[in-house]
Amino acid sequence: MTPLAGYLLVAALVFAIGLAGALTRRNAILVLIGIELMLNAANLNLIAFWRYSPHPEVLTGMMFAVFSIAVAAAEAAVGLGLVIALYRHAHTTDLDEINRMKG
Amino acid sequence: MNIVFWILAVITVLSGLAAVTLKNTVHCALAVTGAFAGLALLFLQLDAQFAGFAQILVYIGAVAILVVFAILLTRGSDTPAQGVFSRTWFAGLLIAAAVFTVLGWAVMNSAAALPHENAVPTVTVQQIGQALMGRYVLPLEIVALLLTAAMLGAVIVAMHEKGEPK
Amino acid sequence: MANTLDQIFVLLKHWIVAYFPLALQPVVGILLSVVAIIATFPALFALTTVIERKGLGRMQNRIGPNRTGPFGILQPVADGIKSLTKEDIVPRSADAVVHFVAPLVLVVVVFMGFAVLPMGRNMQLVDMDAGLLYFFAIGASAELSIFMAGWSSRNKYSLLGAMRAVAQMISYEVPLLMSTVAIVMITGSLSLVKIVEAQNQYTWGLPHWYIFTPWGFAAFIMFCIAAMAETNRSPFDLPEGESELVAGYFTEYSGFKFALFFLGEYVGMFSISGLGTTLFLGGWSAPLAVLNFMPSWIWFFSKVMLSIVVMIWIRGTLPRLRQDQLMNFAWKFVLPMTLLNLFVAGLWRFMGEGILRWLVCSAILLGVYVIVGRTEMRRRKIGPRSYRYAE
Amino acid sequence: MLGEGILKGLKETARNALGSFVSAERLTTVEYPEQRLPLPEASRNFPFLVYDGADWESGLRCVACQICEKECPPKCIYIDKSKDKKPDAVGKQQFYPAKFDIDISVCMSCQICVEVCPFEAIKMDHEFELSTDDRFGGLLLDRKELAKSNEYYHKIHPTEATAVDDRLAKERAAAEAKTKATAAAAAAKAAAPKPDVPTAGAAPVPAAKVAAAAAPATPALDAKREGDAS
Repeated sequence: MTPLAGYLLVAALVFAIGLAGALTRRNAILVLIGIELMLNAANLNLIAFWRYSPHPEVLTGMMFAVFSIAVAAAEAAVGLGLVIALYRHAHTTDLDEINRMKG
Repeated sequence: MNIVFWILAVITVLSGLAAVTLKNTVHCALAVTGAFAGLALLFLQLDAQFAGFAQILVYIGAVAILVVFAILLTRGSDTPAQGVFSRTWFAGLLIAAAVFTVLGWAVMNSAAALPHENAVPTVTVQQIGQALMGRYVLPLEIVALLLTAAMLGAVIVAMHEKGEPK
Repeated sequence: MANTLDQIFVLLKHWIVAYFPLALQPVVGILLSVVAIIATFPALFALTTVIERKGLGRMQNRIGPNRTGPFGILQPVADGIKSLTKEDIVPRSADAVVHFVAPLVLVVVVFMGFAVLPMGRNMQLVDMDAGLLYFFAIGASAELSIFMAGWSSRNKYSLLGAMRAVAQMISYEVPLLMSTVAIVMITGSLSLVKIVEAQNQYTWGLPHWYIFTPWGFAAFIMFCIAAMAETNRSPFDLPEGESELVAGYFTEYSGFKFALFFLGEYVGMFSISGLGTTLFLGGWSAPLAVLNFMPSWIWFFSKVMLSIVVMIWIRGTLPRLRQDQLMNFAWKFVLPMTLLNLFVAGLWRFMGEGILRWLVCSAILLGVYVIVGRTEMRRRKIGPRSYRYAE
Repeated sequence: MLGEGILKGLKETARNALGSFVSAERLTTVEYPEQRLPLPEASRNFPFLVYDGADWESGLRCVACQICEKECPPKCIYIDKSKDKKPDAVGKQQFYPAKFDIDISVCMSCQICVEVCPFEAIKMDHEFELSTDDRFGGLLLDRKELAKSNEYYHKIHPTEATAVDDRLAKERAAAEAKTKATAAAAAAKAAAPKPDVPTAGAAPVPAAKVAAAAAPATPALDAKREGDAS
């Protein structure tokens, strides 16, 4: 197995774990955690591809990962703001209970 | 494929697993911090210093803290009575397993075509800075705009509305 | 001779490392440096506790500890024995694992910051290209250990202290980073070694330290404020304000774990002072060109200790802030000033040599400072206190 | 300007810190075991027993009347009355305490025992370094440990002790006068043919005298105590 394949497998595993977390947990915050894990797995892919690319000095993969980290930070802030607003509205963060579109 | 990679991979995957399976929400948040740290170390292992440190700074320093704050603000640390997994957990698990199968199959099938070990790229922070200010200046500005918008959005979403009881 | 003395620790390390087989040499070299760091800073911590207690005593017209040993200098030994022999109590409802891990994480993380600090000429563990980023990334992780300590204790004071600490550290991390970005802009490097080397030049025998420029001075003041808030030092010691929160996030810790928190706090102070010294006070460079014959590490450590003494002095002077004052100060005063300072530093960079840039940069900073200060002060309306419930 | 107050404060603390090295009157700390502040005369801690003369056992003023034992609010005094009698400070034959213990772990330093004692035998001490590692034996003081000389009493409470001595001297004089009077009466009785009348009349007179002598002394003491306390 090449090193790149190892990194890609780990990334795939982390992505799957994140997806499982996002799809199976009740708590909205933990769903968000799952999404963050998926984003991170994608970043690992980007960096691994950059590292083993024929022209790493072009920096594209690395830049993509850095921007992705910045976007993820914004996503986390907005997502958690939404969760808090949701909690204030419905007094729960349980996604199985929050199933009505009408307030 | 050295031993350090395998240790880091195991740490990352195990903390990731803990993050999605543990009962206590705060434990989940701490476990996901471990996964973030493991991923950051994997970045460093891939000679991406800047990305690795940015990952630690943003994820452990900010996102993990935001998550635990949100957990405390929503009383998330009390374990719910009906269990921690949603009603459709089986379908979710199935989808995740399917996704992993497909991804793993793709990686293993193309493993021969993947490039092998190549020279360690020497990328200084200066180069990254120049790239950010040169070739990638437009994405940088857009990210700045996005961050500002996200900050304002988060503040407005989470702010108390007027007249609403606290 | 002077050169040997300057490099004595480096030479010592090379001499010891040479005794090991070639394959082990890098590992042994790193281990030696790590051991040196882990031995030096706790010793300095012990010294600092005496200086702090005696200094605070003198500021309050007391004598301070003077019983153990001559002039009380053995006080830290007594304190150490005391905390080592005390019972280690874990509350029954505490989260045992997290409770145990939190102090370890704090101490480990705090010591990791020293890896990139150049403590003398050629005296750094690693010359990392992204050294400054590394330092802040490591510093950010300390917040999590504080949260872990506060949350796992299952104590309302601990949790309140931890929430306060985390909120405060997040708020002040932004100005802390922003104030150092000005340095990075001027030096063009994130490597702390390069930053010190850029300052190790002299005109007319005076050093080119960044504190001696208008933007550098402003950044230094902002850095000091943010650094004191980051290390939970008075007047920003709300997370452990003993009058309202017992001891804040480490209320439920006792014995050796308590000592570890104490150690972590002080070593954190050393590392942030070391960073401030490196960035603004020229690191290991001598304050005057004629003093260059003295070993560089003496300068580094005396500058660090001087900043610690100033921190103690401020602790003895200022009362604790209120939570809203703390947040307002961070977001409405320190952060805007650091942003302005970034602009001024850019201006400085592009105005070229000459007296003009001194005048323009100082005028902008001073003007804004006075205007912001005036408006901040004018808003203070201290009327008779009104109560909502008690009449 | 913003920050001026901070600089002012820093100047003040710096002046304190440096000033405490040059001027001694800035440092008000008394380094206790080596240096001590003199205790005020009216300070009190636990009771002790006063004795006159050189020998503590024979000189004890206490006559084991057990008033203090009965009055003590926390009941920390334990007295056993002797079987035989011996002459007291005034020269009268009295009982003496065969056992006089005070449990100072119970004593609350209220001074009631001192106020009720008609014989000026128990007084409050200045001694306060009484810590011991023996909780039961070390804090239960017997009469040997409690006995302290009248000179010691003069040393710690000079004004009060002088007043007490004056009063006791008066009482002693009155008692002597009484003995003389009884002796004279006895002589007169021996001379006179009818002995019944003078003895019946002479008996109440000394008692009234003693009461009259005691009455002015006690308010004076009380007044002085109040003065010390304030």
